Amino acid sequence: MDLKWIALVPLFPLLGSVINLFLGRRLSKGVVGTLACAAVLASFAVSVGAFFSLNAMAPEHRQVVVHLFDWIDAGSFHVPFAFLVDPLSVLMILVVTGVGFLIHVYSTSYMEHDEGYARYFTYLNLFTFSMLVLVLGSSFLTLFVGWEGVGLCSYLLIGFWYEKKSASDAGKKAFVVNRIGDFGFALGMMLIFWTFGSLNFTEVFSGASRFAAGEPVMTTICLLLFVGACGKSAQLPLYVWLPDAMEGPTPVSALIHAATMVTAGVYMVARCHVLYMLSPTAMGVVAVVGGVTALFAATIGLVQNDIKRVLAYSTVSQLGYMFLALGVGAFSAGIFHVMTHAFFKALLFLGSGSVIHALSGEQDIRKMGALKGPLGRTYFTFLFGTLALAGIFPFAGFFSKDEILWNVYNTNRVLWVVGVAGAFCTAFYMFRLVFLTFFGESRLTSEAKHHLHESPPRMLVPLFVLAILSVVGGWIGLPLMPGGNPLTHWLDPVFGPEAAVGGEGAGHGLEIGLMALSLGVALFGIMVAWLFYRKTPKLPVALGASMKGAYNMLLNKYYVDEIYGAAIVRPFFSLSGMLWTFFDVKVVDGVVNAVGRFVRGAGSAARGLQSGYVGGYALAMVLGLVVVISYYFIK
Amino acid sequence: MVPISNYLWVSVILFSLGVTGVILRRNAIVIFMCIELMMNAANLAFVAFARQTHTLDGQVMVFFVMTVAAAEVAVGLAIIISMFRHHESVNIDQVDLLRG
Amino acid sequence: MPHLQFPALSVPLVLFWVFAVVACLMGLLVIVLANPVSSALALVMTLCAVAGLFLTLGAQFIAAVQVIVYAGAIMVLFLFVIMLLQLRGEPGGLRGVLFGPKVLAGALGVALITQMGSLVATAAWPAGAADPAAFDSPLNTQMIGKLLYSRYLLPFEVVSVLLLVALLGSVVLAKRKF
Amino acid sequence: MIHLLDNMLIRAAVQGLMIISIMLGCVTFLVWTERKVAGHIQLRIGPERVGPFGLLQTIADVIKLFMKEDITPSSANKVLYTIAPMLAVIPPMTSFAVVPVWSQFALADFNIGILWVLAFTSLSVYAIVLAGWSSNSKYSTLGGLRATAQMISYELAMGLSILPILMWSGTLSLREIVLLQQRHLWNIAVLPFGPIAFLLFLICAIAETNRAPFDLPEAEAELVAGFATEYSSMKWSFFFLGEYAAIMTGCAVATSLFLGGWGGPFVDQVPLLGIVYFVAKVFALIFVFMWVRWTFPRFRYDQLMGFGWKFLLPATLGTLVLGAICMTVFPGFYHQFYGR
Repeated sequence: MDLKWIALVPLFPLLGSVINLFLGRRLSKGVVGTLACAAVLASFAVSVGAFFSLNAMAPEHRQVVVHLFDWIDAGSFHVPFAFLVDPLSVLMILVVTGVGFLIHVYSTSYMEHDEGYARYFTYLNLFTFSMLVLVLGSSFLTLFVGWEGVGLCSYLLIGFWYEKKSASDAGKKAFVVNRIGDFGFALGMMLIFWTFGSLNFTEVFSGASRFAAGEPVMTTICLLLFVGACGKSAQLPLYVWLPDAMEGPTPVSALIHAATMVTAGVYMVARCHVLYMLSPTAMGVVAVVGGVTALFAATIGLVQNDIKRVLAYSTVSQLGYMFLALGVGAFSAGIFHVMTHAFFKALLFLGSGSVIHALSGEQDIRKMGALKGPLGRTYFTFLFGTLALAGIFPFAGFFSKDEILWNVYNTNRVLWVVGVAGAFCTAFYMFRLVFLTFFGESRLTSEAKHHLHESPPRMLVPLFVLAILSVVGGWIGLPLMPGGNPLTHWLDPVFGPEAAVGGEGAGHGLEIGLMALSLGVALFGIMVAWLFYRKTPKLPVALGASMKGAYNMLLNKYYVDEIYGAAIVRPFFSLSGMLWTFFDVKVVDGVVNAVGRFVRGAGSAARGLQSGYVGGYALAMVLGLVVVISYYFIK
Repeated sequence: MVPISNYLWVSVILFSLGVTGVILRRNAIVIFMCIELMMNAANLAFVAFARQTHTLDGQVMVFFVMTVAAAEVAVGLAIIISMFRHHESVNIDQVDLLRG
Repeated sequence: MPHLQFPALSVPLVLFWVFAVVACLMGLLVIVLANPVSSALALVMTLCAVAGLFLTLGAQFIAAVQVIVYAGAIMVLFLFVIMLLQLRGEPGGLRGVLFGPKVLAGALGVALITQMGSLVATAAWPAGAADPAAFDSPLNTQMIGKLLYSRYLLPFEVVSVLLLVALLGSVVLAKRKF
Repeated sequence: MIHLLDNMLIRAAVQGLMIISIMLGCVTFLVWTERKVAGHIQLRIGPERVGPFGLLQTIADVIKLFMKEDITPSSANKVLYTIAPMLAVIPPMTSFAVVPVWSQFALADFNIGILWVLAFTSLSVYAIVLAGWSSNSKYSTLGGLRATAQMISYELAMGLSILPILMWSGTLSLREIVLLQQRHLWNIAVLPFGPIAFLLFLICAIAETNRAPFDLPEAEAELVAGFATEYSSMKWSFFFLGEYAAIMTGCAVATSLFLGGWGGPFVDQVPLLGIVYFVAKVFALIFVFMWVRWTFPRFRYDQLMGFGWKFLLPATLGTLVLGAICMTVFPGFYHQFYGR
């Protein structure tokens, strides 16, 4: 396949979106859903083709810029609209279209009874389009287009049920918080243009070699870009929107707020690894923020009661792991985790969607329990996802997480401890979730019990596929392979062989030991969860009572929303109020009124001129014309 | 060859006649005609210059002027018709909608 | 046949004078005639005379378009509106215009003529360097077409949109009920 | 030496006079033909008393018209009332000047001949408008208004129906168009959708001449005689003359555009045959005009406008677009017939 056909990849979803936008209401639901799925499937097919044709090339040539059209050509500012096809972007489009397709299929059933069916698929396809532009774009500006596009779609889909106040509020919150990140990103872009005179990846990255490591401008650029990444990928301190984003339909949470969009920040930082490598400071910041977020969010996840919120905090936490990987220079490990996480987190969200669907919208795990029987298949797949997330051998999460931790261990032991603690929490809260949802006594309301049913095939098949991927997805990154694992090998042309830091220095024995250790930690977490929620269910209550302060702190998510409210929103309001009462009313209005009075006075003086009679105007005009020409004659 | 200044003189005269008409007349339709007169004066100058420079751009410009004139007349006459409906007259002195 | 002696009186020059005099005279009539229909007819004559001037300038295509568009369509529209509105009792001509404005307008007109005329009289008009043969050839029309679809493509398209907008606008304006 | 009185100009003047007189003669003949055709269509015989087959009937009528009292309504605008009938005759006669009657003869061979025809056709509306307005009577005004709207509407469609030919021929000169048809086949046969374009053009030509079924401007039954209500005698006969001159011009243009002009078998050997062919084709078309007039009922006014704007205009645009598509899709075909 000629790589120029890569343009079709985003084009198909765009077409689907446009068609559904204009004709969606006229078409039947079947047609709408089929169209949307077919669009993404076609993209996936083209992506697979692109993968094979890229694979057929020599590794050092695996970077092709496909020029589509000249987008902006103003003076020295020249931005072509082009796609960059390299191993990284191909991997990303495979994940986006592959997982995206499964979630589309799932959605056709999940959203079946919703009135905004066509609108939903319009947004979903538009999201796929934007995400593909984001990962394929060959310049910061093209990336930014996709970046903003996915942000918009995220906003639209979080607030999909806009009649619900909490949903539209959550949408707004996501939008506003993202705006802060985007502001940083835009500033970073401007600084890049100012520094390199271009926004194209190839030119910027080749231009970066002129700079020595640790130059302040590099650090500034990287930190600004990282602000954007924090917003999009929900890292401290901008993570607050993601848990609220769970107000959207569950497949959306799976696609956008777990599998794809939130990894955009990771992708972007990985894409810019050339710049980050030049700034140890920025790398350190990335690593610390990632590590702290990983543990921080995991601890919040320990006590949440909403099934989707647990998963949301888990997502934040896992994203933290990815950044941790990037921060220690293990870029391919980070991307590896992006991929495996996409599989198992999408699986978990879709599974939770299946549960919610079965319970007619119930999300509180305190009102679930004993669903293993009636929802056997969902349980089975959910368990797979949980094991993968907890990092149990041989599930996908084990490999990617351990590669990250291995790399961290080689760089910074403190962060490694943080990461392992996070892994423990992860295993604990996930199995808490499983035990509370699927085991124990049924705490369902009688009405929910009445409606209880296993999900239809269109929802289950994607679950099975993802469950399989959650197992085998990790095997492409098998450790201890001679010459690095296949995934790292595949990504080598992008990140360079030196990206696999540390791995070679220490012996295999240590690596295996660490693996065993983290596996043990995970199993310990599972055991504690079993102890708490299966063996002695009174224990967590007692613990919560005895450590009331800590428990409440976690339950209220460290009061971050409240702190933001008090530290930012409230002062902002009071400042606005002050500006309003004093500056606006007194100063601005005063000036405006003065101007108004002046104009009114001048107007009443000049109103005689405005007779409203066109003839008079024409006369004055010609008079002026003659006078002006006369002036030039005299001059 | 007739010298270009001859044509420009005609153009000047026609234009001035148009201007004078716009100022003098009270009938909106006639004023409109005077505007057409001015446009024609401009067209004449365009074509005259086109011949002088041996290029066709002037003629193309006339083509555009005519198109714009056609559009303008369509809208203008529609305005005059609706004005007549309100005021039973096309005398511009009886219409002062431009007054604030 | 008697040989009348007029120095350098050529066919184009004679035609020019005929058309020029007709154009100016009829232009004058447009602004002085009382009856709007008469004004319109005078304008039609002016337009046709200008078309004649175009012919003497070698702009055959423009001349034909002038007649078709201006005389054949625009002015007919004027007449149509005049007839539709039955403008008989309207203030006619220059009657009813006060003496002051009359003089002022006349003075302004004269001033304009002198000013612009002095420019015409004093300025030098260098001839263009392009090939005169190509300009006068019968391919004139073809070349205008080519220009329209190459260098002036964008204005051409914009003008077509303008026409569409004008079309809609006039329909909306002239419609009685909405 | 004044070039004005050059031989060429004299020749042109003589030829012009010739055309005018021939057209006048033809008109008298056409009036007779019309009455005969009408008679036979209505199962009558038509005029037969004056002269052989009643051939001199029209002459007698003309004399009668000359002798009648020339009435000018007292409330009419005298000048315009007088000018209007003249304007009825001038445009069709003038536009005839560019029609190549014969390989050896066309009064004026403009390279923009067809534009000239369109220009003068567009002027012919003035006669009716002015007649309607200057008569200062309700019937006349209504007739004039109708005529204006009708002629502007159908003029558009007429211009558009010609466009495919101009596009394929690549010239605006009627003579060149005829010569192109000489080389191969008539436009009506070669052009994609030629018969349709021809039909559309014919319909527009009938509408432009205000003949039945498009004779609403004069519509006897509703408007007495429309714009011509107040006219009598010579002035009225001028309108009559103008109508027939317009028919002849319209048919002559249609012949040149679609039916190969003066072309026909053996024209190269016996050039004079060209005139015969030309006249025969023109008269055949004129017969169609008459046939239509005496066969079809009149349109209602809204139907007329609807037909013009909602059917004819899209249809002509359609033939134009399809013609353009054929031109690019079948370049071989195009070059075979019109390639240079």
